[in-house]
Amino acid sequence: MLKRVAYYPGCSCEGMAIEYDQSVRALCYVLGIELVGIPDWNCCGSTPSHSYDPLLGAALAGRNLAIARSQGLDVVMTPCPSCLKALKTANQVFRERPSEFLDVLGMPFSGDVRAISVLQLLYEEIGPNLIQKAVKFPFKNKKIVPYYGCLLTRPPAFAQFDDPENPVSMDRLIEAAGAAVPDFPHKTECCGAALGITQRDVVMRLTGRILDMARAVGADALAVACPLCQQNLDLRQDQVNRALKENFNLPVLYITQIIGCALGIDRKTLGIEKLAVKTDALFQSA
Amino acid sequence: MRIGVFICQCGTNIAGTVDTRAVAKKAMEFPDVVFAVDYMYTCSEPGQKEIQDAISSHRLQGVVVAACSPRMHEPTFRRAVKKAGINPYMFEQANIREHCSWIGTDREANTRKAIDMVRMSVEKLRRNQALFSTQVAVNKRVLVIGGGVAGIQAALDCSDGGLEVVMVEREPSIGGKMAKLDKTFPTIDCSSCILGPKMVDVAQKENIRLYAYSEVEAISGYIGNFKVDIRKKATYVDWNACTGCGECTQKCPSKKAFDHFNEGLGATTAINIPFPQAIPKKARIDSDYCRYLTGGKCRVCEKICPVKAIRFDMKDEIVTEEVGAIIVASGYDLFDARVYGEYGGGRYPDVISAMQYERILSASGPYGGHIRRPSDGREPKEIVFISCVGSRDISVDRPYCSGICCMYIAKQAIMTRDHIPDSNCYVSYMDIRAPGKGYDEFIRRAQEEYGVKYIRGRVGRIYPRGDRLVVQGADTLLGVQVEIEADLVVLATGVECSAGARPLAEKLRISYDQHGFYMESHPKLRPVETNTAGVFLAGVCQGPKDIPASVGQGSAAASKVQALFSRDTIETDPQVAHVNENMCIGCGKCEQVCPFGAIRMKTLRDGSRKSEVLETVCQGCGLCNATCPNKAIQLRHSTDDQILAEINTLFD
Amino acid sequence: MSSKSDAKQEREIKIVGFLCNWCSYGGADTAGVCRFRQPTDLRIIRIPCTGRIDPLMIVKSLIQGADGVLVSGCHPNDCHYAVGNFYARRRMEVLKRFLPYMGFQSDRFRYTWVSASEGQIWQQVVTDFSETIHRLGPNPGLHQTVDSAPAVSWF
Amino acid sequence: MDDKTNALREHVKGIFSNLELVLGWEPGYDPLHTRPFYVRTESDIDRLTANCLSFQNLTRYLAKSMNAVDPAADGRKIGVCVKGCDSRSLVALIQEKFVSRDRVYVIGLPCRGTLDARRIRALVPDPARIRSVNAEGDELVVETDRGISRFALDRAIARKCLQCRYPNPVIHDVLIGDPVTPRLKIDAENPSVAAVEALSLEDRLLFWENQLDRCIRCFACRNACPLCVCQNHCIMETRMPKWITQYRNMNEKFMFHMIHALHLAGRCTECGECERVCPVGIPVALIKEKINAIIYEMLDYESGIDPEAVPPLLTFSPKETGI
Amino acid sequence: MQRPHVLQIQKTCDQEFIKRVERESGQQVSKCYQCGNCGASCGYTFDFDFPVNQIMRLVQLGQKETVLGSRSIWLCANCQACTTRCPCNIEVARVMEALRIMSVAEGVVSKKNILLFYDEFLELVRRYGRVFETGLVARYNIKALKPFTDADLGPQVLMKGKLALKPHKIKGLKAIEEIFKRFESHRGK
Repeated sequence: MLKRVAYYPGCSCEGMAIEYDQSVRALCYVLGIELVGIPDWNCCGSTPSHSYDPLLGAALAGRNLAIARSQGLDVVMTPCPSCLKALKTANQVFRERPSEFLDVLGMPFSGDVRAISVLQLLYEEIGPNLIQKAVKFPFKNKKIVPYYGCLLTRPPAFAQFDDPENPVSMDRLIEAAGAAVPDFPHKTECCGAALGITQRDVVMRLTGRILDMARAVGADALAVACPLCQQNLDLRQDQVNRALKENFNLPVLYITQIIGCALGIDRKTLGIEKLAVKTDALFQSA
Repeated sequence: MRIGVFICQCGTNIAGTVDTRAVAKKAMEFPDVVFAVDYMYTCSEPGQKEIQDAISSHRLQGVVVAACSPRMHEPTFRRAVKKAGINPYMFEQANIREHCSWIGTDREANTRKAIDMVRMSVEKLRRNQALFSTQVAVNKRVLVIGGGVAGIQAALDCSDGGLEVVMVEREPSIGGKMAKLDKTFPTIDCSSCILGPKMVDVAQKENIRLYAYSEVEAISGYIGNFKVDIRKKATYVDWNACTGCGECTQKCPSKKAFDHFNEGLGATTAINIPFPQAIPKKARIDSDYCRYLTGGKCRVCEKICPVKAIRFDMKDEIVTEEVGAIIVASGYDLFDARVYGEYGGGRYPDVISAMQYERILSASGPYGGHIRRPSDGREPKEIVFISCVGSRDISVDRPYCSGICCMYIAKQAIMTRDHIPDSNCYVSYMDIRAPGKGYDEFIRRAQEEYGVKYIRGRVGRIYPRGDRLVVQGADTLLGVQVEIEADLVVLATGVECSAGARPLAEKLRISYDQHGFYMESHPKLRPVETNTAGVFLAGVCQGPKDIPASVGQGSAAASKVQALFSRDTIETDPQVAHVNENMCIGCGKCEQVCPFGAIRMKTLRDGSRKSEVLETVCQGCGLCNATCPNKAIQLRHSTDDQILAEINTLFD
Repeated sequence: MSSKSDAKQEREIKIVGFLCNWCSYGGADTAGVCRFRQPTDLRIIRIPCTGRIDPLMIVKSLIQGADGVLVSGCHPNDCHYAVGNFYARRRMEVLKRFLPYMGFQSDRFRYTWVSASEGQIWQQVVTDFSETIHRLGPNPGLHQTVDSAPAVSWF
Repeated sequence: MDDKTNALREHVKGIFSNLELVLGWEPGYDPLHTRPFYVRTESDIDRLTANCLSFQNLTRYLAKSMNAVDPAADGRKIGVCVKGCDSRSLVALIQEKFVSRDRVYVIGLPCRGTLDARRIRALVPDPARIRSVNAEGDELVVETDRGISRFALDRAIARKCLQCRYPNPVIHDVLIGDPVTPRLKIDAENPSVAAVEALSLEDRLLFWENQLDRCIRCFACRNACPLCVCQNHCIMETRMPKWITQYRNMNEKFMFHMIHALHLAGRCTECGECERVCPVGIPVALIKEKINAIIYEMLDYESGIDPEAVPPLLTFSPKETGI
Repeated sequence: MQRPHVLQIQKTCDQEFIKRVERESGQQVSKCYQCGNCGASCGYTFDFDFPVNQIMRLVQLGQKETVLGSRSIWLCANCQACTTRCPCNIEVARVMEALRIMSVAEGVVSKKNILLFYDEFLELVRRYGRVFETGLVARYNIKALKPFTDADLGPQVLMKGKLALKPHKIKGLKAIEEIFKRFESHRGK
């Protein structure tokens, strides 16, 4: 089991997804995983850098991996799937176009620092069994549906994690936290991603579809593992209601918050109050 | 030696990129060559005559033809020179077409290469020896592996021709996939009505010996004289005694056994007869489910059986049969659609395979011929068929077209509309492949008369909504996404090689392609033969095909066997190993490595050990030759001196 | 190994190919039938099986001056004679590892498995091997006299 | 007279009545040699000698002796003296069924190394004056007309002995003397092979060409090899098939040694006889040592250890991959 | 982008374009046999001017102008559904990415606001080393002349203390600037 990983929060975790950052740190502390900060990390370049050439994003992300390596760490964990993709792409571009990549990066790079998501860390390194044993306050009689989004498992050859069509890692973790997990067909349907600002109508429609299905399967809440998904589903839920003349009222929690709560970590520490949709009902026993 | 060299132009096939005239001219300079010429089509009748004339006018003792691949025409030319009085092994063929003219356009380089190739052939020929075949008796019995429609046809044809047939079938009953079908395209006639009588024939013919629930364990020998070990798997029922009355199946308390015949829809009893028309109609105990065999208590069937046929202590048994030829009709498997996660990966009970649907349609099937959903037994109204599931899909390593799915989907859609007139059928397809007689008309009927909606586009995803399934696809003709709320989704699963195809091929020493389908000897001209003499192919084991084609190939294989058996003896290939006793030191390494047991050691009168080749058993692989330290054993027609001469002449 | 190669610089590269009759020879035929373009350096010797290969044939070819030697047979498990290629691959692998010890460039010898249906793979194999040999240049052969040689001490 | 020779004679005396004959060594024509000796009568036993000069691998004569013996002769065994390396040759011959284990009585002699005549001559300025040589522990005592001098044994023994991994016979019916600690571990790298491999590819070719250029194809190496079982039917001497010609050039010399080496692939037991007998000093065994190393690395096989094993190039494993 | 009325294939087929797309995406577009699975799986098909399979088709036919000027390539959110399900093992999303890059290079971007958003994002990265959402949204809104985008969300997130009002400057800004510079000079080549 990994005991010590480099931690790359990503820019959202300093802002809109600050509660994700809080809950990841709190949960890892409780589970005994040491998160080593990457000194002076920079933005991975995310999707925008790829509009010019994957090389730019790869170099931006690569700098963080190189710093982690210089700290003697060989695994970088990030909560954000978009950052995860950028970090993995850096390794990929290094393999495919090493000389160009090194030219742009301008620092030593070994290509052997593995990037994993917090979900992967929880599922593969700690495992649902261990978490289940540690649970103190299980979500009894609650239905929580997992929403994985696009990038955590796709494309399979790149992600090397879980199943691309029917991922189950979050299902198992939610079950470990004591909640029921109904079959959720839209686990990996896209929520609209970064188009929220530029193409809001598209995002309303896609997000609406996901919320609609979650409601149809009787969910009390959604679990997510991505800042952007969370933002689209939670923060924009009100916008969706207005745009689609709906009245969704589904809390959307980070998987780390759900497990954190079940483990008995203080809700404030986990940043639950920072969520847009009220979560009170979820914590009332039925 | 007086050698004649003939350079074939093969029209422009060779002459287009090789200066055949120059090759012939150069060949005249090679040692022993007394005649050389190029010719338009050497393999043609006049071309062969040209060779024969030259043999007599130039008193040739050996002939080199530079033309196409010897795998193509070596037999032709050997026959031709033999007619002119030369031993057929005093002939060599240089492959200047497939290995030269067709693979490069640089005329000069090709010509230089062709000259080298002719030179190598001449040098080899100079060291050839006249070889003579011997005759061995043919055992006129034939083994048919597989009792599907192709195997049945082959067996019946052989039997009609008066041959003794041994049939081995892996399952408890013959009939294969066809026995499971409800109807057949494009005539919609009843599958079991046309297959049933043939199955009964197999059981009744006195010259067919059927081993059902048996598998081929090992094969040795060679054309005319194969020895086959057959594993009779334990059925726990003495089939000589069992009358197939079915009493036991009524009383068996273990009623949850997997129903293979019904593709897992519904269940059967631990002791069962797979289906009413089964041949042989005998009961078998499924040891995975039998209470006595798994838990040590029960033995109800034993008490009930009126003829006391139950044998709980039965073990697998090996029997040996001797045959002269083998027809392989080992069939196929259907693709397991569970690898498609986007279609539910087997999680949704109302997403079924086409073969399951076939059983649902069948009057002898699990629902008595009424179309129902496996999940809740409701009659479906909206039915979606998805084609190319495990066909034409590189991502699941099935790039080939299965060839039958388009047709059986149309059949099933028509049947559905017949059974449930107020239903709607949709077919998601990429292309429609219907090249058979009456096939395309059949597809048109589905659309025109039966109103089946064909939607061109592959389905992206299936997910449940309520108790229905949402099929999310595309209509590429319109350029839009399509959503259909379906009650039942039928996946047209493709054809793949059967799970045991590769190990069986290794026992038979035949080759298979990258997908496990058996390789025929020539894709066009020898579609039934394999490269192992005496082994023939029939049915889908060779490649996807429909019933008419399988039956046709079954008959073709049978006629090949009949032709083989029309003679009492066959000629052996004289290209076998031979021991020079003066050199042999009796170390026995050749005997140790021979894959065929074709070498044995003998002791001469002076007490020295020598090895000896059994020429009819030797297959001519040359492993002994390569192993022998002082090359006392030589493979005829591929001797060390011949190979060394070919090497040396390149670098003189 | 350059002293006498000047005169031979211009000569045509020749690669000796030992192909088993059942798979690779057929594969080369298939490649021809499909008109897959290939370099012309290869001179194919048809043998019944790679099991027929005595590694010394490869050595002989190299000593005689072959620029490359390519052996190709049925894929393991697909041997027409069931096991011939299993013997062959051991023997050839030993040789492949042994050649450089004697001062031969082991890249001049390659063995591979190509079936009768794999015309395209055959094209790749031939093209790739031919490129390798062209990169190495003509086989200069053995020196017939040795003026000075490195000493090796093991005592 | 040293202890080992005494012990050997004593032992043979004790069992000779049960044996047809015994293959051993006797003193040679000068103090630097012994020669193979067939003990046929009781009185021959006192000529037996066993010391650091017992170079010859007597198993070489065994196959022949077995044939020569009248099969009717009461089933008495043939005794043979073997050093560690010789015993491996014996195992290989048993594997290949040239010798039947039941027919031989194996007298094992643990060995600290045999002397290399060339090296002694290099040590002693005037070898003609040598009266006797004797190994005492790790020292070699050389007695000349002018007195006694002592050298480290390692300076005088053969190359193969310096890298010996099997000084003690791997099979034997009796062991004369105490077991000796091997100089190299079984999986240790062969230092002489490593020395050749340290050269560049081009230099390696030059090195071998330079060595093999001296070859006069006298066949001494072949004749001394216990595993060159073809002997008079050797491929080097036949014209059908014509693997090799009588031309005297580098190609043929090289080919000759490649044939010799590859025929011993997976069989050579590194007794070093080929190298010892070479009149022009070619390190013939060094070629085969590399092949042995390859086979050990590739297939984890050592020749002449297990009488039941099948030599690796006479068998196969369908499962092996990476080959 | 307008659908061409008549496809004058000889006139508009750009062979170089096909090769460039294949080189830059690392995908062989001729493998596509138009099954439509990408279009069926894509969440954005309803908003595309050409469904993904038609984009692939247009690339196969070398219709550079139509493709690079399409909305579709910019509305693609890189969700990888097409790549995951392609039966021909084509990484369709990488083709779309290559097309976006080419449309920027050719200056024919149809959805200028999306590119603007991306540019503003990168500008922040360059200036501060990290991105902060307040700055990003504000700058985008001003330049896109859509001052009130997501203004409704503002108070909510502010109250919860989720938005940093001023940027966090990293220490290694010089290194970031150099990466950008080297990248630009590399792209210039």
